Amino acid sequence: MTALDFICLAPFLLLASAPIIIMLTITITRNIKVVYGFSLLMFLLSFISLFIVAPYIPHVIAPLFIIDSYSLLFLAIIIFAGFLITILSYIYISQQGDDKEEYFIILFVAALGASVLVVANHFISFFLGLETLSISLYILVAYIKTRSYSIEAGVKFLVIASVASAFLLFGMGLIYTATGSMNFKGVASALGSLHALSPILLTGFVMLLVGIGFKLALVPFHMWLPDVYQGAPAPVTALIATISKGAVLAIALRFFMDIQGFNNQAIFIALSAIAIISMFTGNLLALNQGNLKRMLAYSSIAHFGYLLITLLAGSTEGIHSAIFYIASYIITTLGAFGIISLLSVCSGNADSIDDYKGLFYKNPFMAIVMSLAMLSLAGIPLTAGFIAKFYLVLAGVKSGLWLLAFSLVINSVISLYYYLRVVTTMFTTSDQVKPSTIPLMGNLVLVVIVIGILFLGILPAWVSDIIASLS
Amino acid sequence: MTAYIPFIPAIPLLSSLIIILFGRILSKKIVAFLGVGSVSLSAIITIIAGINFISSTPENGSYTVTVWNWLTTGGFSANIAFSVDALSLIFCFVITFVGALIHLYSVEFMDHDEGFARFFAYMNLFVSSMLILVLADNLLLMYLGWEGVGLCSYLLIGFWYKEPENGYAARKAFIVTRVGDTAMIIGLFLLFINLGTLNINELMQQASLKWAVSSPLAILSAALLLGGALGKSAQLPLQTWLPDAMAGPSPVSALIHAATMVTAGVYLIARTHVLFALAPAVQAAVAVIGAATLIIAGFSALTQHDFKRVLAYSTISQIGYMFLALGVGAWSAAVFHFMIHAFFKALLFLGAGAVIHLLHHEHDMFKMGGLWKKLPIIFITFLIGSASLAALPLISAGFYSKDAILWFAWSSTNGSKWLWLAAYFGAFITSIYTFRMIFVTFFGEAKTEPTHKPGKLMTIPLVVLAIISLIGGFIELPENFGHFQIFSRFLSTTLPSVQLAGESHNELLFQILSAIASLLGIYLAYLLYFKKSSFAESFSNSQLANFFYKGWQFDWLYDKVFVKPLVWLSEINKNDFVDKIYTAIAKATEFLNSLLSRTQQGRLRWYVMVLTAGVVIILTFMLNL
Amino acid sequence: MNTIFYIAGAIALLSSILAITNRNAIHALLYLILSLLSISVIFYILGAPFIAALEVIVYAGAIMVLFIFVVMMLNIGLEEELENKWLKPRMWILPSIIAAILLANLIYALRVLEHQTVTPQIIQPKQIGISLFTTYLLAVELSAILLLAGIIGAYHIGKQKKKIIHRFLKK
Amino acid sequence: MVTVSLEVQILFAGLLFLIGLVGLLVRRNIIFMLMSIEIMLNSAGLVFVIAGSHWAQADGQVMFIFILTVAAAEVSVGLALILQMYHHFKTLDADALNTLRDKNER
Repeated sequence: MTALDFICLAPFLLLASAPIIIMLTITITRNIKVVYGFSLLMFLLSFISLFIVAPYIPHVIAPLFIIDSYSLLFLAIIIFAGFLITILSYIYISQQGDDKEEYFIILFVAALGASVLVVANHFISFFLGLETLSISLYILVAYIKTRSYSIEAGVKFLVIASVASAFLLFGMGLIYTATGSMNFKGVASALGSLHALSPILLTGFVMLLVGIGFKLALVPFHMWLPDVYQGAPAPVTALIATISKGAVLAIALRFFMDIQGFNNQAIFIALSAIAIISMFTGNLLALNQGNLKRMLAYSSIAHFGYLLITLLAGSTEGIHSAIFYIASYIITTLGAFGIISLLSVCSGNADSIDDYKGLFYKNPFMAIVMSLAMLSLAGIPLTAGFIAKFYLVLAGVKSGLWLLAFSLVINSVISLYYYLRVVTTMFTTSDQVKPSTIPLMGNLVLVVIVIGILFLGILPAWVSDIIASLS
Repeated sequence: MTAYIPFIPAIPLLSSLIIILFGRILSKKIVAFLGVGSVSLSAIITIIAGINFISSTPENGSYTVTVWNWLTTGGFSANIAFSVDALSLIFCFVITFVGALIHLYSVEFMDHDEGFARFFAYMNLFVSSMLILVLADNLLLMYLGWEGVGLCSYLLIGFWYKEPENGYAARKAFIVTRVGDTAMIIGLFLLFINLGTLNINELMQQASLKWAVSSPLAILSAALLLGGALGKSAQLPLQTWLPDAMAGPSPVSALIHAATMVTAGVYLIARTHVLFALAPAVQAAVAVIGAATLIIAGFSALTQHDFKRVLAYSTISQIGYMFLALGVGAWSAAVFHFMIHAFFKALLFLGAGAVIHLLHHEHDMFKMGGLWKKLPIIFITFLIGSASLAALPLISAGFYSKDAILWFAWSSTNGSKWLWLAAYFGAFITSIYTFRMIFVTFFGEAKTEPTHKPGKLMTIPLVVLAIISLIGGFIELPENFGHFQIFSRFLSTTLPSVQLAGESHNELLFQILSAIASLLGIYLAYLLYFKKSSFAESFSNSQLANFFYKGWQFDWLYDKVFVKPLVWLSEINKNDFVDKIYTAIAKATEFLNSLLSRTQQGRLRWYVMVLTAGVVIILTFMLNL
Repeated sequence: MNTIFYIAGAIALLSSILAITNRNAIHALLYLILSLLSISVIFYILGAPFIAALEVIVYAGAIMVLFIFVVMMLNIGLEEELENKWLKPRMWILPSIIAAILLANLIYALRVLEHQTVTPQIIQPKQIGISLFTTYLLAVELSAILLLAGIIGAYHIGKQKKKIIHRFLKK
Repeated sequence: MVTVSLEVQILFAGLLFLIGLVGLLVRRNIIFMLMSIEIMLNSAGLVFVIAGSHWAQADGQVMFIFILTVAAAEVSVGLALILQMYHHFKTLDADALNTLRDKNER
């Protein structure tokens, strides 16, 4: 370990030290406010540390990590989302029973796991990052243990995630057996010497795909998602939807690009089929869904179906559009779950779409943010979602993926139906006009999200230029 | 130096947003201040920009201000960028200046309306969209403004939405213009696919480089753009919506349906004149359509009873003149007539609106009369506006602008004696129906009593517009007297000057001819409607008059040709397969939804089973490929 | 040596099957421990003595004991009739078919390795230790954090609020 | 030393994996499901050890240690969850966990 290594690991060290310091403060006094303030500070510090790291990239810490501009960008997204989720979590969790402080420890471990995934280029760091993330998520999902549905979601998540990681591990094992390397580049160079993928490697890749597909909730590995979304506390759902999925997408992109997976016809066809089926399944399931969290879960299945297009495009443009898409998806999803979580705090449960009836008359700001989030998810112009979809289609079309682009367009139309249903629900009048107020910090989060959605939608050039400058 | 250009459309937009968001809280005074103030501020900025532009005209005649780059990927870029040149400055000036006066007038006109804030929000939004339309440096942004003004027009025609008829009129306007818009958007795609850009300047350069004169693509895209222009500017055959659009409040008719929005088509053609020059056939069509429209609408105006419908048909007719001018290549004459027309037609609409307002919303001219004593200021200003419309020789601004068109219709290389004859005949009819309006409304015996005198806020705009309608013509005098052509010299940096076919020795002859037409028309109107000749009575009861009254039965025709067959088709299809396809799609979606939903029944083992089965299927598939 | 591999392998497979089919949880766990022990034998003869030890200590020792604790806490030894109700013979059909297809695929895929044999190479614990604390040091640190999360999570979720009601207040 | 072919060794691991999988799919008792998962994870670790000794690298065994760590953490959280599940649902039946699901009310 050199000094440079330590500098480049600064964000990770900060994220890793946070749980330990929180534990120490808990031994002194159990004060949630202290923990909360400290958590915000640590996320802020680790965000700042990214700028310290920036001059030294790309830096490889052999053999586990590679810190390049690409991973730095994902790190920024993750830490930013982590910061907002911390605020939402505090507002949400401070209403709950005892032992609230541990929540933040686990939150940091989850963020650490996700960050490791982003820089991993080795099976060991891949697996450990994934599991660090998963285990923290089991805990967070079931964190409010007095709720039976939280526990149910936790058990389901744990069992299926474990199965998926068993598959993932077995797949890694097979690839290791066939290539003798666990490093992505090593695997890629071993593949380069083969003219065709041997069946054992294909089997390995399919099993690896289970692990990734599970986390991204692609059909047919998607079944857990709605149940977990519904059962988990709203901020945790936001965490799953944003940080977890973003990090897994990052490593999937890296692995896929390293091994040039799109060049293999079998993998290409299989992934295309998964993408198209995911789009249709997600959107069809969302159509009649009365539970908003479940609806968003189904819509997320469809969105990650769209995102597979970037993988299959196999071009730098594909990667750039993927980063833009995930950034806009994360900010938009945070908006939606932010509203759900804030509303759950101030008026009990806010899962059902019916709970949003007349929201516009109770709290116009929240209703506008929610509408904006829905419009962005649907891909209406001047929101982040539109630009993201536009880049996506462009990348797909440039690589000649007409079928995929076509089904994306069809599915966008289908999805419009249920997104707009939420919007119209909020604007229908309801008899009970009890104004609901939210804490100041909650409003702040929403303002940041609104700015984010509109910024990406109106001035996408700024962000897309940054993305395009990545090598 | 140029950084303030974006504020011209931004200020009204901002004010509109403020009124929309806080309209309920704000008092009427603040709303009025915001509404009028924002447009006035834009007008001031426009004038500053104009002065700057004249004092230091850029070399190529225009400069561009990029506000931001919305998207750029692989050859396609969508900018929010404004391009300032002589043409857009003139349009901006008219929009903001006339707009500010109309806003001021509206403060009094709409005073007792419950939708006061809503009205100003829409009006400001309209001004902003219209400014975006004329300032846009690419066709995509222009299309945004184009749709924006369409939306505002729709909202404002149906402003008094409690009357269902107003809603129908709004929808009619929206749908008819939509026919043109569809053609236009196809045209935009065509241009983008073939020339690879939507930036207007680049587009024009590319077009003249890549396309030969009369090449099929040039003709097709010019024709498609013309379609959009026809819809927006209410020209044949898409003119039917404008008379019905008079359902909106009078200031709306003045601003949107007379002075600005309906001339967007003129702007579009002038802006893309290079393209039209490449397609002479289409340009000739523009002239013919203009000539036909001006006569047809003139006859319709002759028979109307509703005050505002006369003006509506006259607007269609006057825009016909502008199209005629565009068609013969007299670009600056068209723009000149647009400007003068905006002044006097806004004046006429505001005057008419004031009369209607003060007479308990009485629209029928024949139920008015003798108003000249009771409403002297309105009468005088209205008379000045009418003189301009009827092109009264020498003293009215309308004379100079219309005379230029008549002259070029004859003398331009694209002109012909037939076009001139149509325009000449149109001028004659124009002066008849204009003074018919004057004699019927302001003279004769009084049939109604105005409730009160118009207030200051209403009279000031009338007076200002009346003064401009008198003197506005002197900025562009014909060659044979004065040869004072500041206007066309200003425009020459942007638009090419007209190509004359022959020598100009007989220009005076044409001026005398058109003066005769104008005076003759007034005299005829005097005979028929002041002296109450029996012919006027019998004519207005004739079949022919009824035919004109119904706007040459275009509505009836469209009803028979398009609407009825469609209704018939959809009716016989009610149980037919087309419907079945749609219900089948809906059913299939629902079925798939319930099928998939059944998979999500919460059983953990089933979830794992699906996951495993998925692995097995994918693996089997991949190993056997 | 090959014979030992086959014998240990057979025992491992058999006891695993018994473990998943047994109705009594404690019995099943004991079978599972047997299976893990025989896998540890295989580790040993594959040249991984350190892993063999860990398999016994951590898997068979610690993790399985954890299971047994939970089973005993929940007293589910008494629920054999329930298991009888839950385990219908026809429930085995579909999973077995899926597993069989997967197995067929696996056999097909593994044919490429047909003629490769493991080179007899013993990897000493020292080598693993060096590797762990030099190359993979950061991974070790990460797994420490992971375990920390596991401990806190298990503590938080497993903790039951004790409801202590004074005997006078009991009804 | 062993001279069994690599194919057979990996196949052995695969068989263990599949036994775990079948157990997972069949058993309704959540404890048995967790046990089956342990079998699967263990078999995946086995593959790494086999491959490690095939390539004469320590990496395979290192990976096994990490799998072990993760399995331990997973089991501890899993068992805690089972305790809570028993507390809430009064059963260990995995199929009883179906309060979260699509309701076809519309």
